Amino acid sequence: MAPTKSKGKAKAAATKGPGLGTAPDGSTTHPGEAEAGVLPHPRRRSIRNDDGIGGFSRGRLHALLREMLLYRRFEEKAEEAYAIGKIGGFCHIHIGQEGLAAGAIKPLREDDLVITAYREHTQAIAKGIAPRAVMAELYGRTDGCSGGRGGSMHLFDTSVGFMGGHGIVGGQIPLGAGLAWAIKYRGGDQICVCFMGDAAVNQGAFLESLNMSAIWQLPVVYVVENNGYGMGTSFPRVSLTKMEDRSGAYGIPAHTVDGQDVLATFEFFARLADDVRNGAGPQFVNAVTYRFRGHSMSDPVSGTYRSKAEVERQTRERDPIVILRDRLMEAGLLDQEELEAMDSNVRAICDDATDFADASPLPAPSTLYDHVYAVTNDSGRLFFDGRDRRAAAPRSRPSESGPFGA
Amino acid sequence: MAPTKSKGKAKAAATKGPGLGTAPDGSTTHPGEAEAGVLPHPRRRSIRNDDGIGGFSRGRLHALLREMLLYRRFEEKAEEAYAIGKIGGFCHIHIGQEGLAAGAIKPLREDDLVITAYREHTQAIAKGIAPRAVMAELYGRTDGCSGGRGGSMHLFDTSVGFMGGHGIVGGQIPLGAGLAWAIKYRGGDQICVCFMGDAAVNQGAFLESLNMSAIWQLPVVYVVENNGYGMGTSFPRVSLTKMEDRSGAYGIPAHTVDGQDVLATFEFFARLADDVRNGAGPQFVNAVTYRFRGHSMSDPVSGTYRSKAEVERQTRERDPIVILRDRLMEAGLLDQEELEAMDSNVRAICDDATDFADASPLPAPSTLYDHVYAVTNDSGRLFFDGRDRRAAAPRSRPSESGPFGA
Amino acid sequence: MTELTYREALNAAMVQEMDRDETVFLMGEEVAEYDGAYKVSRGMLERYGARRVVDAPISELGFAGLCVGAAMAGLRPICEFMTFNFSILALDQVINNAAKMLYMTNGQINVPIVFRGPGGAALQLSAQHSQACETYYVHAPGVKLVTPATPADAKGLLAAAIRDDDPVAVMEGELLYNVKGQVPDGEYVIPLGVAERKRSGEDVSIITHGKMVHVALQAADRLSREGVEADVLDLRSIRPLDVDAILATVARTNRAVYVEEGWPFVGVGAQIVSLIQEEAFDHLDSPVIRVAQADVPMPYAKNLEQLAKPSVTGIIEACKRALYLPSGAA
Amino acid sequence: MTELTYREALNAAMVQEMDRDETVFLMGEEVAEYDGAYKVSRGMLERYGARRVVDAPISELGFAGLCVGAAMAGLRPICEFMTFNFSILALDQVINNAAKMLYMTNGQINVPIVFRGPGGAALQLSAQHSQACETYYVHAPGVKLVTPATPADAKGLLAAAIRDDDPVAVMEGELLYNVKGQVPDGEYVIPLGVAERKRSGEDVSIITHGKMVHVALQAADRLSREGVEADVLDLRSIRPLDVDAILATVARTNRAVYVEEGWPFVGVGAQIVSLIQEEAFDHLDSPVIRVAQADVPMPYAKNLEQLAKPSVTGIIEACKRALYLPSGAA
Ligand SMILES: Cc1ncc(C[n+]2csc(CCOP(=O)(O)OP(=O)(O)O)c2C)c(N)n1
Ligand SMILES: Cc1ncc(C[n+]2csc(CCOP(=O)(O)OP(=O)(O)O)c2C)c(N)n1
Ligand SMILES: [Mg+2]
Ligand SMILES: [Mg+2]
Repeated sequence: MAPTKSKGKAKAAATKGPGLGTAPDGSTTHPGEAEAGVLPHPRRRSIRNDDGIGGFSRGRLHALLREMLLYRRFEEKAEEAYAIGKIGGFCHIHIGQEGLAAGAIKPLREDDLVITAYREHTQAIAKGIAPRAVMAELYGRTDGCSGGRGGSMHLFDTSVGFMGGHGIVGGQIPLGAGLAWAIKYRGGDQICVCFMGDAAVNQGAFLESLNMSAIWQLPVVYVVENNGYGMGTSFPRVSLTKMEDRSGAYGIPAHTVDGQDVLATFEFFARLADDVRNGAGPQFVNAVTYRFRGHSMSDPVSGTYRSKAEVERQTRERDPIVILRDRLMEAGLLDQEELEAMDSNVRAICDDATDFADASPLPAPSTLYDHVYAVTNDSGRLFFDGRDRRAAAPRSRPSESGPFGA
Repeated sequence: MAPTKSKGKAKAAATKGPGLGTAPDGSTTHPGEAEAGVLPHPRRRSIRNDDGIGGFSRGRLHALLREMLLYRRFEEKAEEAYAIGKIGGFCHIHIGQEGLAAGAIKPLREDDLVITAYREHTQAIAKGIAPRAVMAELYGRTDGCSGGRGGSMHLFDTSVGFMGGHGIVGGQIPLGAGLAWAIKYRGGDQICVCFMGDAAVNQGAFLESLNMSAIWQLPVVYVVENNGYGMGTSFPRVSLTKMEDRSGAYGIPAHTVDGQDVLATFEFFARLADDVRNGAGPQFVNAVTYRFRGHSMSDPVSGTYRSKAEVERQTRERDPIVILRDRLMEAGLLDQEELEAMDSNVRAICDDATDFADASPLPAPSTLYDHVYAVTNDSGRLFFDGRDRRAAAPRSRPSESGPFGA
Repeated sequence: MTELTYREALNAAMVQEMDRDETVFLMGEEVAEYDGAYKVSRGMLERYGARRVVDAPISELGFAGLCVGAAMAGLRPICEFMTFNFSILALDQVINNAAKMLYMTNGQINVPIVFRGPGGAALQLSAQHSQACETYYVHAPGVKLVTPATPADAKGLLAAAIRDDDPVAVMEGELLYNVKGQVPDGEYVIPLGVAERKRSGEDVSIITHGKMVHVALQAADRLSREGVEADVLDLRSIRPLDVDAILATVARTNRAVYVEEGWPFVGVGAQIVSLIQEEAFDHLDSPVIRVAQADVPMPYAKNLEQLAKPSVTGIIEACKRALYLPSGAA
Repeated sequence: MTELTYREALNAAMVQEMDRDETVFLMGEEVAEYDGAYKVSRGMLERYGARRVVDAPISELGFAGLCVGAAMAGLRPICEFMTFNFSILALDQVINNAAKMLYMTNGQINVPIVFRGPGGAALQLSAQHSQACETYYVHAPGVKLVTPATPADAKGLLAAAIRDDDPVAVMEGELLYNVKGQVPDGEYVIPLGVAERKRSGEDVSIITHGKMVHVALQAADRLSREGVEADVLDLRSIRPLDVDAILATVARTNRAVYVEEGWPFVGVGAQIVSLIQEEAFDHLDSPVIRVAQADVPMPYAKNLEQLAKPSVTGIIEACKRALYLPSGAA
């Protein structure tokens, strides 16, 4: 898919994505095969080939591959943990969409803000939340990035500019506009990147937020993770028009980028972020990707709404990790040994994350009423359930004392 | 303004509006001067000149002029009645926008459905509610078309397909889609015309409704009465784009028509209604008009948001009644005497309407709890205010017995 | 009688009504091709086709409003919210249009619509997906509300809701969908506004609705082992409300506990308690006690969530307080 | 002290806070160039410029959400709804985002926002424009709510709301804007959660909030002429709620009437009544009686509207019932 830019005045030039990836030897590549590959430890620099591809140095290319591999392994771990009941509730896996987490978030500054929906584990990691803290949150533990109160759909860490993790489809879009409003109000030069699923563009909040962003020229990039489906509904079933036709109504430039091509995506977002930082105004990005798993852990991978063949073809031909791996190998920038090292490195991180999460204590019952209000006013009652709020508090266990527990 | 049709696949050809009207003698015409003109009794046919203009016969032209004159006089009456406290609450006057009430509604069939916002007195009359019943509603009387319960913003008469009369900006848009849904569901060949103000297109309901109308190809025409302002806010202050850019996002064709040119508007809607009836799918019409009065009775005509000069120029140059009157006179299709007869005829109707409204009784107190629920279930309580509902009921007065009261 | 799950019973009610009335249709997210997010509408697309079983975009305000509009024109939409949490986006259409239309039109336009879907908490769905929405639906007059707790009630009340000429909200429960029970075969309709005594006792009344009926019954069983016999009343319908049944159980036991899934502040329980004290003041030997969700957004962590939900123990304690008995293990 | 209208007092509070805190801004429909639909923000555009006094499109969900987002980033938005009726469109942002954010983030992100505007009925605005919205704002924990009844309270409570670190709804009244009263000069802040006794009496407590304070005081005056002395308590703040003051007045008179502008079902009154019976059961000599809007959508017709609103006579009758006095002219 050639990235395109439609009506609008963005300065950001659309980047040209490479063709869909197949293994360099022409064989079809199953994503499972990626498991064979691992990466050298990031600190051990290879000197063999430092030319890189395009503007990407070998180090940067390895880092991006490793990053995506980390997301993949992390999500696989989450799936395992969910299967054995360590994780509860709704759990939406990002596998297949890693190119976008790395490609759209890694070019950002730490003080840029990211806000998104509920399929956000890897985006949270990309923005800088430690895999440990994300996994502990999925486990509902004290050391989770939301203290175990938020869970899979509500990951937050303001210290790295990750503003959640939101469960109401489209609910984060006005919030994203508001974050950008605050940046502009303060005269800052950060930007806000607001992700949403393809189904979210049919929420009224989309119109209202994009329109306000346009009239006030807010520093915000709206990114649709267009994985083709909202649960079981393909986009063409709920839209006569194409995704990139949706933002022109408000005067916001639309761009399309191939989210499975992490290099194209990275380059594109690096430039777009610069432009927005320099006053280009709000932007709309249709990032084409695919969800390799079911909608959530309770949803089968394929079913009435998409065929097994379709999913297989996508995972075979459009795996962002395989695509990059193959390009690097083809260019002689990566060998099997490096890949394997890389993989065992990220696997170790994920193993550590689950160990950490498992060891982290459940939130103390005494905290049930914490953080409902930031301020308990001097007079007046705020809670009305008639329960003794201290009664809920058991003796705190030693493991609950330190910030990282046992 | 030349009507245009932008992106889309509507078969309806846009009509070409005439230039902005000034009096045929070149003098500037104050709308007040229209008061000098009146019309022959509609049943008394003149034989002098029956050629008409374009496809409009002399009779049709006179009827349209008379219709608009009726709206104008009706609204002036309402203003008077409001000033002396006969009408309460919010009261939104349609003066200046009569071309649209006549031009968009008169081409419809009686069983077509119209739904709109709160500035709807004349639209209600256009669709077939008797001026008496509208005025009585403004007075809050039993014989009002909503029994005095709705008031100015909530006029309804299902027997003529007038579906209200809605007070929440944008709230009627999904309802309009639903009416069209019901038509299609039943396989009927009616259409639904859903009016809204220019400010309503910034409500999320607009996106959601237009999108659903598009994917389901509902027989609905969305008409923006683009009078340039939502209260004190001009459209360019809340939109970077033009009105006609707003519907393409959903694949709905946009048309622009000059609402001050009733003939162009009528022709345009006659054709569009046919097309939609024949399956052209949803349409979006940007009808350009101007509000000659304040937003509501409590709002001055001009103020911080628009200058006196602007309003004066518009009333001078863009009065739909004056424009048609002058065209007819210029073409020898109307003389002063006819105009005067026409005017005294509609004035008489409006005088009768206020007399009727004044004589109509207030709703009986005993009806306070009527029509909260259509069905009082056999068991269970529905009302919880602890008041004795029958206690509210006084003896019914004789004037309350007949459908038209005293 | 056949044993059905609650899910199947809802399906049976919709099929019963759609077979008999061509004006009934189902619209909602994933109701058609996906058979419903919780598979409540399984097989209905096949049976009725895409005209009557309709997948909506994720546009709650829009499709709820569209359904209200269709109801204004005389159709009888079943508007499914994937969960009632999302219907907060649609409240304007519920409150300002569905609820008020009949009144504003002086009786010209009624809105025979059903809003249905699961409400309240399931398991670890966290703050935005665990909300009981009764209060938002019943504050404004004009809407009726039922909360079936069993498969039989699910069938009978949903059928009644579809037939009713007013807007009726039917609040189900994700955790109820797999509950099994005997359901009458053939046409089955339970009139709105009739509460049901689910257990008989003389010592204390436990009044409740929806999912909490099951928790209340567990509490009653445990109380019984301690010699306390609770009268358990399932309101089934919040509006219309079976006031007679409420007053009767209070007159019988002179002590009452209200159990609800949602938050206490201006919750359904507050209404019932104030109604009881207004109309059965002299029958009360002790204050009516409310058991509700902890007054906090629902936390994700399993232990905190459990703590936040109304519990069997909480109900037992409340009953003991109502009886002036010492608290402690039941 | 200066005599100000309620409208001027609100304006004074905003100016006081915007002068002292650069992070405070005002956004809403017509707040800037038009000086506010009800002229509450008169002169503020001129004083603070378009950066801090911002006209929003008619996009309630959007601009409320935008303000919540800005508050997440540490600004202190005053989000004006032209009236609270329209804020029903924005409830998802209020309930799911503003109210729950602090909890979901484990205390990382508070939302120091004020939602303000007139609520309840004015004169003949009909069903969609006459709604008291308290219930929708206080059911979910996480939001605070104040309802100033006088110009002094308008200034002090709005200032406190702006300074509070949580979301606070400030419900005003179109019919209150022209009410005049003495307002303290200079910096003036009234802590949230403190009720005020507006009249002292020993016979019956009239507890109320907002606009109804004035109606209650009229009723109390008329009752006084008949020898009945009412204790009138203005809650001022619904959440936090001054429970001590409520219990104190009930302990004093042993009889209470709650007066509210909105509908009774799951209204604020239901909550207060059930709280009183839970916590002051033994102090009550008679049931607490509620006076509320008739349980109907607000009709347009002048006479019906008057009948639907809580009235002086209605309050008097309720007090007499609470006192077991015969009803009749006061
Ligand atoms: C307002 C609202 N409606 C419905 C849902 C239930 N729901 C959760 S995810 C989802 C599909 C969203 O699809 P999309 O936006 O494409 O994101 P994706 O899951 O593909 O990442 C739905 C309908 C919700 N969470 N919020
Ligand atoms: C949701 C909502 N927000 C605000 C209002 C208050 N209001 C009434 S009319 C109006 C302006 C609407 O302007 P427009 O849509 O252009 O219609 P016009 O009055 O020009 O006919 C506003 C803001 C309302 N009624 N509903
Ligand atoms: Mg998707
Ligand atoms: Mg307008």
